[in-house]
Amino acid sequence: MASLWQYANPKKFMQTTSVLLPVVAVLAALTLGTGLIWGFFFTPDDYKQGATVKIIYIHVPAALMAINAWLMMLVTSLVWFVRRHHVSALAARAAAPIGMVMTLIALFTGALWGQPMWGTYWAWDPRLTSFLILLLFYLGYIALWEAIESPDTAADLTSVLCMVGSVFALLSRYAVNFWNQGLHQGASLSMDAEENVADVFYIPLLICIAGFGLLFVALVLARTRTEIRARRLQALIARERMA
Amino acid sequence: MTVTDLACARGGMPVLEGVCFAVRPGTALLLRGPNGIGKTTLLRTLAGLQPALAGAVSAPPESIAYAAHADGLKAVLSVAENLRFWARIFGTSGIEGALAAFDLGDLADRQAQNLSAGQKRRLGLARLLVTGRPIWVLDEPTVSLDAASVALFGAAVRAHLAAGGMALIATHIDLGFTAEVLDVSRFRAAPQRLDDFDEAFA
Amino acid sequence: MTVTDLACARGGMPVLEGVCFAVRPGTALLLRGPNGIGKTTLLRTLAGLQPALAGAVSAPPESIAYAAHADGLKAVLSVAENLRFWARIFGTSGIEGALAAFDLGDLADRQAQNLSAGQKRRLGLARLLVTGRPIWVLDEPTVSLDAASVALFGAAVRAHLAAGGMALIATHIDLGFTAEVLDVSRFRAAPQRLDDFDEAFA
Amino acid sequence: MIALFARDMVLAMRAGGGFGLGLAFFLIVTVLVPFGVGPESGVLSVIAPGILWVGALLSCLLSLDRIFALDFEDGSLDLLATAPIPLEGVVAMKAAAHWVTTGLPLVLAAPVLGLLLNLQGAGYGWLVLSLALGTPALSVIGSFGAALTVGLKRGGLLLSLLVLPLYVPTLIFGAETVKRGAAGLAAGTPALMLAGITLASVALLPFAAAAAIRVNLR
Amino acid sequence: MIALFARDMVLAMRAGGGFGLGLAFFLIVTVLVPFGVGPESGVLSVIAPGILWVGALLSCLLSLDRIFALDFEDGSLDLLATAPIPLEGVVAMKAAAHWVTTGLPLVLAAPVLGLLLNLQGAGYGWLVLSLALGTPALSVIGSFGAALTVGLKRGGLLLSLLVLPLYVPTLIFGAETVKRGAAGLAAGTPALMLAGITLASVALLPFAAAAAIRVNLR
Amino acid sequence: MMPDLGKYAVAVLSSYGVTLALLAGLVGLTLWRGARVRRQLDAVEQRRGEKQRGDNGQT
Ligand code: HEM
Ligand SMILES: Nc1ncnc2c1ncn2[C@@H]1O[C@H](COP(=O)(O)OP(=O)(O)OP(=O)(O)O)[C@@H](O)[C@H]1O
Ligand SMILES: Nc1ncnc2c1ncn2[C@@H]1O[C@H](COP(=O)(O)OP(=O)(O)OP(=O)(O)O)[C@@H](O)[C@H]1O
Ligand SMILES: [Mg+2]
Ligand SMILES: [Mg+2]
Repeated sequence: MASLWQYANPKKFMQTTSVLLPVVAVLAALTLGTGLIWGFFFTPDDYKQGATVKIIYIHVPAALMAINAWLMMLVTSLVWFVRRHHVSALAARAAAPIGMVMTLIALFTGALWGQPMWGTYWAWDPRLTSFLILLLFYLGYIALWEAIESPDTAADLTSVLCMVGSVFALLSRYAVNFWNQGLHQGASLSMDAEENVADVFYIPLLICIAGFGLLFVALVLARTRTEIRARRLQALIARERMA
Repeated sequence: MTVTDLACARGGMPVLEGVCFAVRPGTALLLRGPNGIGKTTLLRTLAGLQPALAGAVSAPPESIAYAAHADGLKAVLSVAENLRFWARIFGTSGIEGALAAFDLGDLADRQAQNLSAGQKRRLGLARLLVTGRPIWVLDEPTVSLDAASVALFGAAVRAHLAAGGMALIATHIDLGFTAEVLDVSRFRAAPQRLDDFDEAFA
Repeated sequence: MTVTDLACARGGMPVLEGVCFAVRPGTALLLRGPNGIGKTTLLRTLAGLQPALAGAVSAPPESIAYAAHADGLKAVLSVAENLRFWARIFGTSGIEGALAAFDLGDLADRQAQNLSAGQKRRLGLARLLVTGRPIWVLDEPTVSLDAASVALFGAAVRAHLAAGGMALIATHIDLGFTAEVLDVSRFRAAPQRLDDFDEAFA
Repeated sequence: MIALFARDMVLAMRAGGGFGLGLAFFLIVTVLVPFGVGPESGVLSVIAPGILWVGALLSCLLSLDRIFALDFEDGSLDLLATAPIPLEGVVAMKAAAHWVTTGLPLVLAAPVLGLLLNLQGAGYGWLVLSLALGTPALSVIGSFGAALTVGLKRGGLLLSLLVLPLYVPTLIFGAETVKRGAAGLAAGTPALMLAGITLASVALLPFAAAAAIRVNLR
Repeated sequence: MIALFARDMVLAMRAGGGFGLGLAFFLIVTVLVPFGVGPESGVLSVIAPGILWVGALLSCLLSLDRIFALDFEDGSLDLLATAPIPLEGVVAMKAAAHWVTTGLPLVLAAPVLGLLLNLQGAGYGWLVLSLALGTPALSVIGSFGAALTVGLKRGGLLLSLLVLPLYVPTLIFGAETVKRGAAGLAAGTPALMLAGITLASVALLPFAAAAAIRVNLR
Repeated sequence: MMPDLGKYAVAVLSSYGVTLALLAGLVGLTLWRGARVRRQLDAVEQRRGEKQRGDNGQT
């Protein structure tokens, strides 16, 4: 089998994804639709939290995707920095706005959940706080991409920012934990059964997580394709002007 | 210094390609060419400020003293302080020679912000003398200079060449000394075909 | 425009005094003089950017279009946008003539920051055409220009003069057209005696 | 003069999102304060009006030095001074552009940030009102400061030093309006004072600023 | 490289008092907060550690964009990049000069300003210690941000946006040190963390910053 | 069919509403920009294709 890196070739990437993208998009729509409808219409209320548990079906997947998007940007930035595959840099650029929207969704749903549960929309809980910081990282990263005109320069600088930023994001997480012990739920998706939520909530939640994941992949593919086209468009226009 | 088959780009677009020339010690080469052809781009590539797309330069950037459109002067430092700073950065000593060569003795204690356009330029050129580097790469050095100052500049270049140095000068006007001339317009990069998708990512 | 007995100062020090000259409609006057003699200072005074110490200028600053060492271009605006802005500020309309006169048509949509030094200068000069003012006061206008662009500039000045305009140009080099020449070094301000205490506050 | 305003808006938009960034700074100041002060919501809600106003003031302040400095550096200011429009008009237009790119977004975003600092119920309306009344004064006063320091290298910090004392009355009345509003008291008097300051600044300061620019160009 | 440091110090001194102004801004922030928040000394002493640290951070931030921007504009940075000293050294020297002109005065002046905000007894020592440990990190991280944005028009606010999230850990540990110190609790752990952050930043970030400058000059 | 959300109706419904709106916005923006860039690229490539045919006289 040829090396995995062949998919970093723009042409090959466009060919592969033109087949892959529709499949992923349809799968994403189906899974997400199933998960959300199941979660919203066909799950019982929690004895303690009442109907608000229904928020979990969007809150948790969005929160997970927000983190995963950053991780993906970190990996693709490293790939660009080391091997200089353009598709990699453009994929990082494509993923950032998705990650930002996911962060926003997690924040919004969390805030709306917080009002009935904790009596306030916002509290400086460590997990909430680190999401706010993540949002700032996303904003800075996107703003840097937008501010620089030359595409390779922008790719280089944003990848450096992403790498340094990741280290500091991790540091912030520890700092914030040190600073305040919070109200927020611990991880309940862990394997030890005592902590786990009941199956009635658990299965639709898993489906929703899969749906958000697929949606994320579909969006990244679509946006990366657009970025590649935009890059080519820019090059062609420049050359036309020179001729 | 020999340059072989050099290609350089500005803003992601190749502007010059296949640039070949040689400068022997003790000689100068004048680059000419219409506005926007890529002289500045070429000189920046030689100075090591941007990577070449292709080709080779025999001289390392460490042997090159580069003087650009901007002079790198600090407005609040005096003429002597500006020069002394660059001398220390380049590890040379003694700025008197440079001051004398460009007739800056009287202005030595004047702050750079209180110089006229031509006086600033003279100071920028005097910096070359304190770098102690053998290859001068100059981008339109005589902008704003009057005839007397152009003559000073010519004398400085001749002295540098006589000491075995080299000079590569992009200019539109007459510098008052004879040197080989290279018109860079013949290295103009051909518009690429871009048939393959990859090429947009060169 | 007649200038009588004008004296002007830079940094609190008189640099020129007793400047007298006249420019008739349809003619140009070239100012020459060594670096630092005070050409820029004189032109800024005429343009109304600094007050004269003494003397009179017959033309009001409102009839003067001034072009300095700096071009007043916005890096992120395109060539056309830059020109159109100045046209609107000066209440004129139509930038096509200016674009054509300086061969900027191809570059009209390029951002100013992506121009080469000479292209920027051409744009700065094109601005003069959209001011619609009769007296051009230019400080070293052909810096960085190649021969072809200098010719364009010469043509623009001739057209302006033919339409009854005037031009006053400080330059060190040959502009490729004939005009009266005035060497400002003979107006150099005499070092003052400063006998009276007040005079230090002139 | 409309052309000047339009150009400044375009420049703000193109040059790396002039709109977003003033706002981002406001956001960030509001976010940093809890990190420094600690997460206790009681303390935060007490200091919220003051911090929000100080944050708005600082984010205005940060973009001030660009009002004239960029135009000075590239020679545009020389050209504008010799153009057939009054320099007072130039100042007014530049201050207006500054307000639209900096003050206005702050006004709109303030309620959300109030949430972060746990601002109390009735305060939100007063917060928006006081910022809408007060930020134009910040822009105009700031333009005056910027006019005084145009042409100075590193004028940025000197500018802050000059402008901040001038901002004090605006800050006091602005924060007081919000504080009274949040506490459910009558907030009309400080709000009126705020409006008065704004009107007077807008009417008079452009003249002072234009005079300062003329001196600085000389 | 010493020459570079010396030049930057001279420039800071001549160009309108680089020393005084960072400090002045710190002073002014600390003074404005009571105007905004109100004069109750109880509230002030609770928020004092946080506000002092936020003020220090903001006054560092304000002078950041000048670290490389001035040298970029006048062409010095091009020349330094081709000079026989490593660019990493240039970055380190510039960060050091920034710290001496901005951070160091803050450290020395902080106790006086603590007084204004009614900081509690034992806090003063910890305030000075934490600022001394933390401000070098602020300068180095700031240089990294400045290197990323050098050459961008209006990079100033983008710079703030990029740098502030990176400042969060420093701020939290710094303010926490002072808070615990002022409350008479053990403040060793956050102080150690602060020292760790500073050491790591000083050791690693100059490399990232030099890489960014090389890319930006290209 | 609509489940009874009780006193939490506002929180739950607005959560879903905001989420769906944000997601729809993101998807819409992605599709819109994709289509626009694609259109522009097609236009440019067509123009180039014509020019190249014109240049070397082939079809
Ligand atoms: C406004 C801000 C909030 C943010 C940024 C936020 C963030 C997060 C994140 C990142 C996760 C995923 C963690 C993981 O699975 O490891 C999560 C999970 C969760 N959140 Fe929130 N949250 C917020 C508010 C709330 C509120 C107010 C509640 C309810 C009272 C809540 C309840 C939950 C629950 C039940 C989980 C699932 C935990 C699990 O199963 O792992 N969150 N939240
Ligand atoms: N960022 C950019 N993007 C695209 N093209 C650019 C960019 N910057 C410059 N150019 C173009 O690159 C070309 C080469 O510019 P360069 O400055 O090297 O020319 P030059 O020969 O030095 O001209 P001059 O004699 O006017 O100084 C010019 O046509 C210019 O318009
Ligand atoms: N702020 C200042 N204080 C004192 N002297 C100054 C100041 N600024 C400029 N000068 C001096 O004033 C004189 C006139 O300068 P000006 O710029 O008018 O000269 P110029 O004729 O335009 O020279 P060039 O041909 O080099 O442009 C110069 O000798 C200059 O050194
Ligand atoms: Mg050039
Ligand atoms: Mg001059």
